[in-house]
Amino acid sequence: MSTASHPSPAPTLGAAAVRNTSGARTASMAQALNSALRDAMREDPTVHVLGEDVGALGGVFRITDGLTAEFGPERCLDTPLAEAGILGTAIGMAMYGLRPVVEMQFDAFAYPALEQLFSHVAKMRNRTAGRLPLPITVRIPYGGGIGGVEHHSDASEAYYTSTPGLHVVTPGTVADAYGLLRASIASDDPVVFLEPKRLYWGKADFDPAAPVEPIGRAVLRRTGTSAVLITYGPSLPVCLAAAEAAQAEGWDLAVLDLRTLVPFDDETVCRVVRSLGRAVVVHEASGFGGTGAEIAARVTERCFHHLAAPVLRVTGFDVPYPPPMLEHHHLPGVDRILDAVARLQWEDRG
Amino acid sequence: MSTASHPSPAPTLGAAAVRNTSGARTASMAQALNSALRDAMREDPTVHVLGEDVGALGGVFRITDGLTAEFGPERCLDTPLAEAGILGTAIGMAMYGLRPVVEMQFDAFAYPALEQLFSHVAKMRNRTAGRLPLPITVRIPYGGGIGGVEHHSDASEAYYTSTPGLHVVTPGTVADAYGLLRASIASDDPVVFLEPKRLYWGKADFDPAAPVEPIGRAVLRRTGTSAVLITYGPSLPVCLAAAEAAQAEGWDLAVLDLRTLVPFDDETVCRVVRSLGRAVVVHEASGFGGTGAEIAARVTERCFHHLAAPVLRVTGFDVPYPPPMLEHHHLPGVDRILDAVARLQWEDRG
Amino acid sequence: MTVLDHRHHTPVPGWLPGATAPRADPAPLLPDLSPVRAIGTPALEKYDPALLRELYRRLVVGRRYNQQATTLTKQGRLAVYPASTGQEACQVAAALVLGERDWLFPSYRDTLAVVSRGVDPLEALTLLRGSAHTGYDPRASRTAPLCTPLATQAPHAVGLAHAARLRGEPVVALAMLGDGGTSEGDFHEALNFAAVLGAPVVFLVQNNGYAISVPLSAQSAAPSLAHKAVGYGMPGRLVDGNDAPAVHSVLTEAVERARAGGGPTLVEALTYRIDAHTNADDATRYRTEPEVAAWREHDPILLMERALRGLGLLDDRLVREAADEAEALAARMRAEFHADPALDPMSLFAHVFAEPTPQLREQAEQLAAELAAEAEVADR
Amino acid sequence: MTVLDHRHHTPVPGWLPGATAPRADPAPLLPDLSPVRAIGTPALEKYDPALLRELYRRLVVGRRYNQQATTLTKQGRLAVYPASTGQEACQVAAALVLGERDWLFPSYRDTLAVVSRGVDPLEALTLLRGSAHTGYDPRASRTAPLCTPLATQAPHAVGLAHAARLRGEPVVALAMLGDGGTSEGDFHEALNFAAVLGAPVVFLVQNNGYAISVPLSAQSAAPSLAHKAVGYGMPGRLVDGNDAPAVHSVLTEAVERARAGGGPTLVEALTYRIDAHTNADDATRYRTEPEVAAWREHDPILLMERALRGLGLLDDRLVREAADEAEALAARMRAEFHADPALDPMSLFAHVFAEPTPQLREQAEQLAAELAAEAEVADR
Ligand SMILES: Cc1ncc(C[n+]2csc(CCOP(=O)(O)OP(=O)(O)O)c2C)c(N)n1
Ligand SMILES: Cc1ncc(C[n+]2csc(CCOP(=O)(O)OP(=O)(O)O)c2C)c(N)n1
Ligand SMILES: [Mg+2]
Ligand SMILES: [Mg+2]
Repeated sequence: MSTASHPSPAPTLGAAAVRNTSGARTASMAQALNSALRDAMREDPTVHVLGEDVGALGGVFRITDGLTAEFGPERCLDTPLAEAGILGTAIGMAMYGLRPVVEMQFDAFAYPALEQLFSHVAKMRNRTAGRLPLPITVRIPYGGGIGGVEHHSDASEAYYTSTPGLHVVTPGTVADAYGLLRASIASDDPVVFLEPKRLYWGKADFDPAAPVEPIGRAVLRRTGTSAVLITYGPSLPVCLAAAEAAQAEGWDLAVLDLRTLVPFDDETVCRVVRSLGRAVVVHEASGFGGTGAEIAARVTERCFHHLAAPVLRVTGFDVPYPPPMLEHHHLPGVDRILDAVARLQWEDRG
Repeated sequence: MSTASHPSPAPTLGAAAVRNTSGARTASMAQALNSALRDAMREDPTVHVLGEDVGALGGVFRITDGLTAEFGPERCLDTPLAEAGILGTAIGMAMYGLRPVVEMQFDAFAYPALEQLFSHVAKMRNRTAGRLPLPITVRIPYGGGIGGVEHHSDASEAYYTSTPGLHVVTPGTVADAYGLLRASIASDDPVVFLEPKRLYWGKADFDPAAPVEPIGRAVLRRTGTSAVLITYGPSLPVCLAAAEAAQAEGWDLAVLDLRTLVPFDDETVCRVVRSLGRAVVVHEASGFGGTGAEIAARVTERCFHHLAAPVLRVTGFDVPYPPPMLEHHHLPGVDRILDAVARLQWEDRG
Repeated sequence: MTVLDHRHHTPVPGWLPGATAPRADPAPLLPDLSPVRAIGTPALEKYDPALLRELYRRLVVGRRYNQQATTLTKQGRLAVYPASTGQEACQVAAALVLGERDWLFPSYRDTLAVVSRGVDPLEALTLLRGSAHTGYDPRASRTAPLCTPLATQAPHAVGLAHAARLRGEPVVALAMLGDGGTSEGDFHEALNFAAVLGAPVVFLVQNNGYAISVPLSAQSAAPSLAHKAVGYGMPGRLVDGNDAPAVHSVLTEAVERARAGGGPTLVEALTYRIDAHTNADDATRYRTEPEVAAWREHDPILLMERALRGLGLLDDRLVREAADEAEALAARMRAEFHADPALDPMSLFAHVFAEPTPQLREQAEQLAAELAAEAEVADR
Repeated sequence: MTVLDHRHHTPVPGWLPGATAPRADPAPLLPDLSPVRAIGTPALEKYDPALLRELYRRLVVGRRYNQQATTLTKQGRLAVYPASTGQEACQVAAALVLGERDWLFPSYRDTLAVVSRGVDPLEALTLLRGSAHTGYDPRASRTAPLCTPLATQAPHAVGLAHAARLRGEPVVALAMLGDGGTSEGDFHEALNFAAVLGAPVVFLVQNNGYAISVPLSAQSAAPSLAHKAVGYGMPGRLVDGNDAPAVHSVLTEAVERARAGGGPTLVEALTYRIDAHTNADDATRYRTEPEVAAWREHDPILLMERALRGLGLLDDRLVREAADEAEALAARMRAEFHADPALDPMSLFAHVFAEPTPQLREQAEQLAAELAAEAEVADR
């Protein structure tokens, strides 16, 4: 996996988006997230963590490991088992000036909290003409690829991206996991922070002292001249692998990591698409009504006359998430991505 | 509003999609829905209605008026006030062989039931290898334009269309309200049946004896030669009005009513788009991540080389639904639709 | 010892080797089956006469407020109004028992409680007028926005009260709910969180017999809604919701208990919605006139008049003062709601986020262009 | 009079003119604070010896099932296994008290109850093996799919029981939950629906002290979880969940009451999860060895042996039969799980809908082409 992040794509696509990370250390994404929480709690006493098993256990993925030990149960609270109650309580805490970070244990277990999320979290600032902002970060481990049984692998981002009033952030690298979580906690707006479960354990260098990235900026992870793969979160490493494999077929693919789905970085995405004329959107969520539809639609609206082929989508199928032994057939892999790249009407190019 | 429905668009776009309705009577959409429930309950003793205030009151929109009087509280049940409980109970009833029709009182009040909907209703058939189908119809009055205060006007279809395993149906005419609700109740699959609130009171002729339309078929409500407006439910009358107004500007617009969002009628939609080369998708839900994104993306994927301009979207803004006194600025109206039509790059046509 | 430490023991059944932790005694948590009353009981004499007169005055003003708001719907000046006619004792007492730094979490029916807290009626009613979602400043007034999705405000009250307690500030939150709202999952989760956290919250359920058309008997089979408290380990209290002094005492006791660190209380107030659910509702479809008539006899203002008269506290001056204040409020409401509000369509894009996103900026430009084009057409 | 008619009166407080409806008496609904026990009490002697021997045999077999399944996780033959070790008395009794036409609604931890109902272990464990969501036929076995989203199965049980009652069929539904699951809104809504509808349901809460790492004290402040029943107007019962005969009696009574039209019951069984939450969990992070040791002393099999011995019912033959049956089951499990299952990737598209949509047909073609291409590459 790529080890570097970059605040915005290099002005020319020829320049590699790689930054030297001084003071870097090696960590897994899970550890980087844990550091981000700890550092945020140390720096700002209004940051509070709450959720199921976030205390002594440190969360089922250990993202909150050690926080109760360091900050006490007041700051990192094991709640009763009720997601609407957790988020509803966090709303009240935010109303009193705290900055709650909520952990939902798995994607599908955030669903009981959707009413609180849609009807209050997303709307409170607007409903009160700015008087009651809710700086809440809702962390949700999402997506498949970890052999989880049903209800443990939903790629549920479409529910959040289609709800006005929420920021939706999802890191694809260790460094972004740290930086974007810090930025999300610091944001005065509610952020749904989607953590790609299957990237939790991958290690890379990262520098916690590096400046925190603003949310809302896509980054070019790999430059290329043939076409661009537009992706985010769990599918980023797959796209990088596909770009690698594509070289053998004579395609030089760029890979664009959105990092933030809302707000969307139209500027960066359109700049890249216009310069290349061919794009494939890749995500593991089901295709129909998925976030990829928005990406394809808006890129097409804005870049129509630069497109040599329709923006294609490579996604999970429109089926309930399959049992673990079959999930690899559902998840977009290198071959499925390359099949799509092959359908980008290269014949037109002559 | 158009009074006729048609099983599928006429093979040539020149033919008007108008059917003679013998035995037709005049009714509002609310009355047609009420007739559909009554007729379904009369014909099939396994059809049960349940929800808040569906009994003596007949529902806040009177869609269930008279059902408890005719069929007793066993068949039309006033439940306690708890949407997850209502849908969860309906699931159990369906497991025992009944065919429940659930009423959610308003769009935003379906949110407490989303976990039951996403994790069970949408998945049960698949989870049990076909052994436990759930023939449940979830009726949800949706959308704005009726002067409702906050939480009473959400156009929430994107949550449903992006969930694999659900059919999503939404009528735009009185006749379809009857026919599609009958078809939905008769379906062995779960159907989210979205009722456009602001069309409840509009009257038109309809013939309850006409053959029930299958779900999954779009219909051309108006033929045209310049471009097509692709729409559904609450925005259908607006699009027909826009097409009318467009004539003065020299555009002859077709209007396509999707009627069913899932499954999607690719065949009909693509046939029309290919023949015209220009399309605008219209819905009142927020644009970002809305169902219109899917429509635009898939039409573009499939019809790219027939398109003279990108498929444009005219939608509500990406904001929480505004207070009633401002809602007309949010909802797509004739002018906003014509502005989009004007941007369909007519200059290319010469 | 921190505020959360009391939770951290595992109760183990007593018959296990080495198990010591006793389980809580349910008896003190259970409400009396006959509701607490003050009027018509010797307890009334212990009330401060000034409080009783204040309650009377506020009930009279509150009734007038309900009437005037209902009239405004008929004149098209409010989009909808869910009246609390008949429930004024609960509305007024809920506002009165709270200190300035306490927070009120009202439901959509509780605008009178909001107004009784001191919020201007024009501001309290923007939601129902249709001009703005929340017209008042929740922070300044310590009053959460009127909450429409039922019971969802209950966990907010818990979170706020918990946060205040963590900060060592003696703030109490009072959440108002209806009988129907107790069926929602959010009610359950909020009460459980409150009890487990020991949060300083009071839950006031106004049991007015109906959730729109659905009677209590189709809503719950419990001995009383207050009996739900024992399942969370908090005390439940049942009170005659039309007996203003009784409601005031029961709530005051609960607020004081919460403020002193004693944790949450669930209060069920038995009352009745005299008007229809809202002006748009047809109550004849689901209830009978004799039932309404019986409750009219048990009207909170009637009861209060009787109480004051019995104590010799109802003089002409009080009656006049109350009536005058009520009329002044009604006149102010008529005047304030007479004109259509001046609204800025561009406010659609205000306060969606701290900073507008690029997407919202684009969309705002689009609307601005539309408005400019409209204005041009209108000018021609 | 129809099954729902009993609800249709509005209870009005007795002090209102003309009000007559009495409120339900809470006393019979409240559980005894000390859990029902049979073993070590005179009640034991009234049990049918055949039942006691049957319970013993099933506990021994159930323990072996738990052990073998746990071993299969270590061998990579199961993806994950949430053991019910220590909770076998509840698992076995829940299955035993149900008649053939009754329905069981298990949670993800209750595969032993499912197997005890007669479902083949291979079929019961496909979810945890990772090969299929639900391996058995819920209709044929009258056993709902194992439910992972906590408490969401509870309203299903209510709906099914209600439907059966409407059809006049004497079916009872038994829903199994954990202590943590009682905090979810769906638990609350299900119990309320059950009580209001008078549905023939039994809710069995296995209170094993923890929800993953969270102890009961951070989950609830109630005197007992069974005390929640009174808030719904149904009886609550507290039982020693490791005392198999006691669990059997309490559940049998509840099932019979439900079948006779007496409505739902909430049963809390006090038990303990001896193993970690699942094989993937590290229980040392949140509980101490002495605590586990104390519960090992209160093991359901130990208790049952003591009981049988006291009654002179534990002979060598029974011990051998039970051990043999347990080993036979374990051997069958090892054999059945030895091979990797043959799975058809195309089954991804099966049973999403009654008929595949055009979209799914297209996608199935895509996957078929991918598989064909892969096969071609593999062939080369
Ligand atoms: C979650 C949710 N479901 C449904 C509604 C629609 N609704 C508005 S008021 C109401 C009845 C509320 O009854 P109750 O809680 O008793 O309060 P009351 O109206 O009697 O004050 C209903 C069903 C809602 N607002 N929120
Ligand atoms: C709605 C939901 N939230 C969270 C989870 C994750 N989860 C699985 S088991 C569990 C603990 C359950 O505890 P309890 O109900 O006591 O059952 P036990 O595991 O002790 O049998 C949690 C939090 C879930 N499955 N469903
Ligand atoms: Mg009520
Ligand atoms: Mg447990």
